[in-house]
Amino acid sequence: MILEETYNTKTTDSAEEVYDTVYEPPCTLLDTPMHYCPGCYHSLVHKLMMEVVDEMQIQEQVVGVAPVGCAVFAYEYMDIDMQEAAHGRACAVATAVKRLMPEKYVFTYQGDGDLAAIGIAETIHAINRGENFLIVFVNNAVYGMTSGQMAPTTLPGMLSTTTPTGRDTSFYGQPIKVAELMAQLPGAYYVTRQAVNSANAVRKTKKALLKAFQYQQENKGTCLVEIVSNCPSNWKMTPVECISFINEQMLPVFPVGDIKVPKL
Amino acid sequence: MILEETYNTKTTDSAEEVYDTVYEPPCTLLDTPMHYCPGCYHSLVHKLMMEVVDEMQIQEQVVGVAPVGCAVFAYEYMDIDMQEAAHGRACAVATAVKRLMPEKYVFTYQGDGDLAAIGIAETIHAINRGENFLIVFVNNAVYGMTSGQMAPTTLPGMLSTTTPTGRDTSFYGQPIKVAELMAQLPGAYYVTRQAVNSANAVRKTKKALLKAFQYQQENKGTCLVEIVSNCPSNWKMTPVECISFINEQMLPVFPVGDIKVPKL
Amino acid sequence: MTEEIIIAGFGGQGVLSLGMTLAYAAMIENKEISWMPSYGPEMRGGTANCMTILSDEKISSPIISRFDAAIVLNQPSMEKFADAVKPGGLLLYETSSITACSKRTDIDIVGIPAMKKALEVSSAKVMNMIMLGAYLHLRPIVALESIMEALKKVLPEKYHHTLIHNEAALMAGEELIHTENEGVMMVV
Amino acid sequence: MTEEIIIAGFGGQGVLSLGMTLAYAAMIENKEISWMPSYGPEMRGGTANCMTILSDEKISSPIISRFDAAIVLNQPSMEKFADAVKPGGLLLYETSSITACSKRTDIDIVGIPAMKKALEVSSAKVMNMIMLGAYLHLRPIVALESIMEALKKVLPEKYHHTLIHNEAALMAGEELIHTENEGVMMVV
Amino acid sequence: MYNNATPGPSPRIRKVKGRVEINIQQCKGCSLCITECKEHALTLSQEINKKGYRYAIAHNELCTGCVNCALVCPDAVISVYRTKVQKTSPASPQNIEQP
Amino acid sequence: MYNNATPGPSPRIRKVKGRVEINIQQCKGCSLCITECKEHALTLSQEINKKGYRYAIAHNELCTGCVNCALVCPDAVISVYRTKVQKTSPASPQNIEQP
Amino acid sequence: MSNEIRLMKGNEAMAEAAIRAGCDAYFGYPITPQSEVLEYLAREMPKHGRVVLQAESEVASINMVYGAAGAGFRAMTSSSSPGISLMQEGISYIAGAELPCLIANVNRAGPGLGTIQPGQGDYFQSVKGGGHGDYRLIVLAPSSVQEMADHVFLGFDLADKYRNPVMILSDGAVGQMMEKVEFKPYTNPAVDKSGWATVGKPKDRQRHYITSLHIKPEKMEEHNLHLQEKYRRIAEAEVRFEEIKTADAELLFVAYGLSARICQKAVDLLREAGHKVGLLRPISLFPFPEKRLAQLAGQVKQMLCVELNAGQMVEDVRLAVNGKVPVSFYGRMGGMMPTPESIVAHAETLILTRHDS
Amino acid sequence: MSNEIRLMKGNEAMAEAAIRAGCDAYFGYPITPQSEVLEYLAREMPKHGRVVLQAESEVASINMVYGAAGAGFRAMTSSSSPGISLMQEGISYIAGAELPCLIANVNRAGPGLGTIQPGQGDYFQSVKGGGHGDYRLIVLAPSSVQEMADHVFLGFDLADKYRNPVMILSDGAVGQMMEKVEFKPYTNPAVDKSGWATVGKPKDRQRHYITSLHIKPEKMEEHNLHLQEKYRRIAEAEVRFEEIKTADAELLFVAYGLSARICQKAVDLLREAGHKVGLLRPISLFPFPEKRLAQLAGQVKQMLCVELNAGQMVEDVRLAVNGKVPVSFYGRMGGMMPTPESIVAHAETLILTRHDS
Ligand SMILES: Cc1ncc(C[n+]2csc(CCOP(=O)(O)OP(=O)(O)O)c2C)c(N)n1
Ligand SMILES: Cc1ncc(C[n+]2csc(CCOP(=O)(O)OP(=O)(O)O)c2C)c(N)n1
Ligand code: SF4
Ligand code: SF4
Ligand code: SF4
Ligand code: SF4
Ligand code: SF4
Ligand code: SF4
Ligand SMILES: [Mg+2]
Ligand SMILES: [Mg+2]
Repeated sequence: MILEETYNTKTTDSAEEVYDTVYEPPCTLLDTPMHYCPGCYHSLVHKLMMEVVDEMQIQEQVVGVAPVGCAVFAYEYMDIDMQEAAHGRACAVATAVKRLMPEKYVFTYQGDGDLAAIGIAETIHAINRGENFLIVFVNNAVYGMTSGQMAPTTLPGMLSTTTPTGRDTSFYGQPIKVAELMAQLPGAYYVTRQAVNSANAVRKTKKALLKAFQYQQENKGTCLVEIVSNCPSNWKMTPVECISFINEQMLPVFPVGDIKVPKL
Repeated sequence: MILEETYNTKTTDSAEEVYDTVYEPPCTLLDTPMHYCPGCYHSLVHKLMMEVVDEMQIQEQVVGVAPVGCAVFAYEYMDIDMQEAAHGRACAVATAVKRLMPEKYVFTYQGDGDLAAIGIAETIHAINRGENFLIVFVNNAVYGMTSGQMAPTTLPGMLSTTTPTGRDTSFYGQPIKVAELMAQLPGAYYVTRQAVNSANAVRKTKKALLKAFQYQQENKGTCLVEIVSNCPSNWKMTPVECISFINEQMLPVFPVGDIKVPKL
Repeated sequence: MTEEIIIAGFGGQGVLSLGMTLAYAAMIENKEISWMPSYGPEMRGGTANCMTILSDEKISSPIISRFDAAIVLNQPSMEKFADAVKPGGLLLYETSSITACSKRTDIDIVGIPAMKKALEVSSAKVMNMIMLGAYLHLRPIVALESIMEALKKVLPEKYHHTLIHNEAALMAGEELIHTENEGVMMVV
Repeated sequence: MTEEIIIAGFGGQGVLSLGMTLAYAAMIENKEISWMPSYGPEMRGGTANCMTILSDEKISSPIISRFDAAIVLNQPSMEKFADAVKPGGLLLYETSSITACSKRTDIDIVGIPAMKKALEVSSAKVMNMIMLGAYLHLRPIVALESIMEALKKVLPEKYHHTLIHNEAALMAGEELIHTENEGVMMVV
Repeated sequence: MYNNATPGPSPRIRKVKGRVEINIQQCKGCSLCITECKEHALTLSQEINKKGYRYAIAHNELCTGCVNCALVCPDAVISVYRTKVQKTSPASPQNIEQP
Repeated sequence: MYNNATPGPSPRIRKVKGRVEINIQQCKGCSLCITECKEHALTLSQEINKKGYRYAIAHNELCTGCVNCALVCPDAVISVYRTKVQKTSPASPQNIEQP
Repeated sequence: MSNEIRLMKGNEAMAEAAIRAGCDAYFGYPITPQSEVLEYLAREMPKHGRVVLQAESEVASINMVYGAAGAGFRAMTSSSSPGISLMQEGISYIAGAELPCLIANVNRAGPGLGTIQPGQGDYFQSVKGGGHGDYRLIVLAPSSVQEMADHVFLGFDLADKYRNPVMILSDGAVGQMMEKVEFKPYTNPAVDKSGWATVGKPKDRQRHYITSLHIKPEKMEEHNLHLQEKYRRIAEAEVRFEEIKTADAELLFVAYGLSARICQKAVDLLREAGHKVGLLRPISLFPFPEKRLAQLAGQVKQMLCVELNAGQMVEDVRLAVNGKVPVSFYGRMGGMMPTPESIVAHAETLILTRHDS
Repeated sequence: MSNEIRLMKGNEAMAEAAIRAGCDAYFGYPITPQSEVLEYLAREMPKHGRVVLQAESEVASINMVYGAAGAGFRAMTSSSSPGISLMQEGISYIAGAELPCLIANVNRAGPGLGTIQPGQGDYFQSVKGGGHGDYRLIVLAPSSVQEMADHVFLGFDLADKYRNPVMILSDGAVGQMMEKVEFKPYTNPAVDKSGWATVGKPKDRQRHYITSLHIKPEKMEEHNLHLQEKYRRIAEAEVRFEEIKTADAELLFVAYGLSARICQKAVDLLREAGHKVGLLRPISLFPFPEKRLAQLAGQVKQMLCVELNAGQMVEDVRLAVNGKVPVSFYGRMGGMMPTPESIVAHAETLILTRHDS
């Protein structure tokens, strides 16, 4: 039987009590159902981004740049002005947007294929120039949108449709540690790696995003927030199984924590 | 008056003494006059490369990849098989050549614009995969061939035709320290920075090149030899003035020495 | 003989493999085949379909807009394809997934509770085979043996132990037509 | 009046600025101008040239293969351009740089020791102005005052103190023709 | 609609009471909220919604309003409300004296 | 051709004698060799070669054959030869007894 | 290997054919609707000791192909429209350096990111030269899974024969659909590349270098003339097309690839209705069957091009018939497909109008 | 600013015009023979508070242009052939997303690295679409330094008017040569972009997004139809060409840019010799003056296209005259220039042959 109602709000309580709202989805997240697979963290990160935009009340001042990757439709969900960049070129697009409108908040939202494979040149050069925008880097160790090919961040031994026997590091090298590599560049001001596979991780990630936007306001240079994400469809796991895969397999290679923080 | 003879061999000595040859130009360096400007170190590095090829007797086993840059004509001077790659793509070309002929010695020869601007993606990915070839990186802090535009390695404050008031780091960021950056990648086996602005520097550079080829024979991964070079024409200095410019301005930013050496 | 079929439903319902099984079976029988899937990310959560053409002759267009038969497994597909069935054609659908059915009277419309049956036979995964069994009973364009042969090609080696479930499902599908649709005139 | 000139020599000999000075002078005199340099890395150590056209009318092709006048400053240029001078045209060359001169008899050939003179006047750098002075004496297509005006545009501000050397060189060039080439019939 | 197919453990005594609302038509049944709810206040329906997903359902009597489920819900379909258990709330399963 | 326009300082006593050969037509007159020669055995010609460059000329009586000039010559136009000053070399400026 | 019949996707057939054609190296980057090529080869190539590498981008892919081809190996890449656009500089280099290789474009509908559905909007890019300068790719347009395989063999052979890059221009539908494909035994003609490949210079020969650089205009023009002469030879010898029911046709469809398949059905339907129609299906897009079209222009009353674009090949058809008969165009875009019925309707209007006038 | 006459290189004129046209942002990467554009602007733009940035590559440049144009600013890039090839994906995106911007190609001779000397080998790439999918650039072909400047103003205005990328297709000679250029006062029509530019979303309007993605074929086709309709409007309204002595011409030269200048001289020489010849110089290459050519096909006996390539625009001329008169081609390649005399000789042969027959 298919359920036709929309809200599952009934409780065994009577509804007479006075309840305070403690969490509601951010206003700037549009009501459009997101096309992501069930449990995909792209949706979660979208939500977080919009929470930050809401909290900082910067909807009018923010311009986002969407990648080519599963998040290509980000502009369908975020109620802000956005540009959809060519695969890998988000940082070039954002460079122009920000240089022309230095008073606006600009961010790119990119997957690992987008940022670290085809787009690594644009990423490095933007960061090296210290472009004053935020790069939200969603690392799910796979090409999601094109159905599961190896990404630059695919773990050693990890299966993908283009590494059918697992990533052989003697063939494809080690996964690129984007955050660590980019932190080397003097233009990078704040570089951190976070996760979203638990409520606490989500809280920390949100704090990192908030901080990054604050630095942008202060004109500090490039901020990069890497978010260790998932891809239930191509990892061929349930979203819940992904939680422990992240803890056990991803985080040892991509440890969470701040990699470059402002010297005070 | 224009001199018509070719050799300036006369000495005030009579020629009866028995002289040993202590230096002759390498056989694999073709006799074609090189098109480089007077005093340009590209020619010097070409010569060194060929000395190494001669010494290792690997002319038959070596395939070089020329860049787009002043060294675009490298194949006119080196008596070895070569491919002229598109601007910035030498590492992609070399990847293919080496993977198909793993028993050959393969090297790329690239300028700073070629390797670090347009070609940084191919460079990083080749090194990250640990492609088993040698990258000879000739850093003259400027786009030589196109007449003096800023390169990723142009020094802070340095004049170029595109930074007419000097490179403003708040605008273009700091010069990219290619060797240091690439050394971060696990695929890089041996990374060193050398110079050629004195006979001793030349000796060391040659040793580095020899070492790199030996590692290649041992299948160790990518070797990168950065050579701090000059560009008298676009620096608008005499070659001799360039020597001290290198010592005083370039080397403090790009210090010579090994950056990554094999752990024994 | 040429049979132009559309098979459509949600991504996870085995729509593509249903068509592929038919295609392999036809190959075994030396027929000409063309199997054209919808593809791309809209499959995610959205609908998938495949146009499958079996014929004794060379097939011209692999893309067709009118079908001899439609096998539909969800509501959007019903809406999209019911009208594309040629007059006199067959519309076969899964009843638990589809609430509103086409009202056409110039085609044969057959609904079967394949999902329910699948859970009985083994699991939801064989729902597509129930549909295939039913379809083949209505349109015996390939032999059941060919289908069983074909399944061996469609299923990766490691799933060959499930062949038995698939066979059971095919049978159950045939059965369903017998028992539940006796009133329907078949135009095979 | 249309004068189509080729000026050619080594990269460092001031070939391009010679043509450019002419062009600016012509602009000051409201003439039409087209100045087309050779360009690119082969200039390095190789030869440079510019085709300069001055005219009272609109100029069609900026690229020409036959010239009213050629000013050549090195041997390769002599070899390349001597034959491209139109019959009755002028071939002006620098004697210390060019050992073998064209043997044509249907054009005016004038060689001057501009380099030697330049070193006398101030330095090798004004050699091109010596040539220009000589050329203008033979072909007074623009006024010397316009050339002096033009030099202010061609020379960056910080070199304006050298204007005096350039003027001296121009004069010296004129002079050379007077003294050394009295026998030559001019076809101005 | 409340579905009590998979009831959680019985509610503990607490000072705040939570309540979540779930937009079940947009829920994709990923179960991340369920995993995150330490109170076992969430379960998955047997029914499917229009998109074909089993959806999350709340057992609000167990809910503390800790927000964790909402934080981890990728599709932002959970809202959380909370009330202090100060006033007597008649229909509440437990009536607890204020400390 | 030997050009003595710019003679270096007078030769010192030494055990090895060097000799360099320069392909003056390919020399570009960059002077890097001259700077590198600690013996001041190299100078630049007043004449120009076919390419229009003043070229390096060797004062071999000063040369020790240290190779430095050849190493830094970008255009690879210098060859260096060396002999031990054991045999008497008649035309050599200094005849030195072997130690 | 004796003939072997398999049911495969067009993309898989292309990949399998590459292996059987002795492709030494494949370099590619994922993109829908052709990622199966890379995936198939990633699985199968290592078993044959061949090189397969997922590159960091299409730019890298095409330059890897350059390197491999320059060393004398059979090399290949594949992509789809946006990725092929990124390769244009590299393709121009490969053409300029005369390197034999195979490039497959599984065309999707553009421009820009567009959609991943099938299209034929890259005809101009493939045939006229999307890269800079005067060069030509040999362009093959498979219309079935069988041809997806066949054109790989043919493509490699032509590439080697002429030292020229060959493009297989198919589309998302032909790449994704499954049909039967028969693999016939193939022997690589093994063209001798030892005269130019960069494999290390033995003492007894001149060095080899691969370049597209000719800085002196005289040399560059000479090279251009040489290339043009080669293209002329190709145009002479390598035209390929298929004719269906053209003998008495009064209306001639001209269509390639997927749209030709749809037209074929329309031809059947129109013939059933008594109309004299036929189909010319160019198999090679460069060289284009212009001579045959010019001939047919003497026979048919009109031509109708059907393409999955806004009208591209139709220009080559018009150039070929040079005004002799009217050439009209019918196209769909954006991944939408013309149905055989809509083509029939369109053709019937044309036939009627021509009849009236 | 009152009219101001300056002696400038074509590249500098383009740069100066960009500043005067209110270009907000320039992004570029050095390449001969056009680096002067970047160099000039690097010097001058900051004085006007505009954005100028040397990008890390042409790929980055064109995508920066995308970003700037998408935010509603007048943005520009320039490059030469290989660099323009690298931009093809980006150009297709810009066309798909309907972003107004200016792209200048100072064409050098290819293919590949080729040479840095002038060429017109990128006609097809510019006019037919070097990128994937069905899109059109408005293509302007300056033949003088004056037009190098004028076309920048025109180009920006057309770009804004149609929300379409405009390409200025010149060549190394026009870029490098100096001529007089007059700068007339210019006022930016200041097209309102507030309906789509991404500048931050105020509460009272819908969000704006810039995209070329339309995953659903129905939507994608709709978008394609919209684009095609726009191109039709452009073809209707924006054809530009120059005619020289065509009134009584029996042989018509068709040439653009530099080769038109050379033809002009040939026309003078031929007229002096008593031949009735004229020149049609397309100024806009898309839209192409096909109607006027079709008209002239009713008057002249033949046409001769002169190009610095292997024959590209000649196809558009043939398409325009549709067989009515013979169209021949004369070209040089690789940076070699046809001399007026050689064109004259070629034309005289043609005139004789036609006379004989
Ligand atoms: C030029 C180009 N190459 C390739 C593609 C195909 N493509 C689309 S998304 C994608 C990779 C996406 O992976 P990632 O960036 O990791 O994002 P995810 O989907 O995993 O979030 C690729 C290769 C494309 N659209 N354009
Ligand atoms: C795609 C492309 N972009 C730009 C150019 C022009 N170009 C040629 S060489 C060069 C830069 C050379 O600088 P570098 O690599 O530092 O070499 P150098 O000449 O200094 O040795 C550029 C930009 C080109 N040929 N191709
Ligand atoms: S494919 Fe992976 S990354 Fe893409 S939406 Fe699905 S789960 Fe998320
Ligand atoms: S321009 Fe610079 S790098 Fe190039 S040859 Fe001259 S000195 Fe060397
Ligand atoms: S708010 Fe906390 S207690 Fe309530 S349902 Fe969510 S996770 Fe469970
Ligand atoms: S986390 Fe959200 S989408 Fe997932 S099951 Fe819970 S409510 Fe549904
Ligand atoms: S070998 Fe040594 S001593 Fe002799 S000239 Fe050269 S640098 Fe001077
Ligand atoms: S270093 Fe070489 S090129 Fe330079 S001056 Fe000395 S000999 Fe000549
Ligand atoms: Mg990813
Ligand atoms: Mg450099």
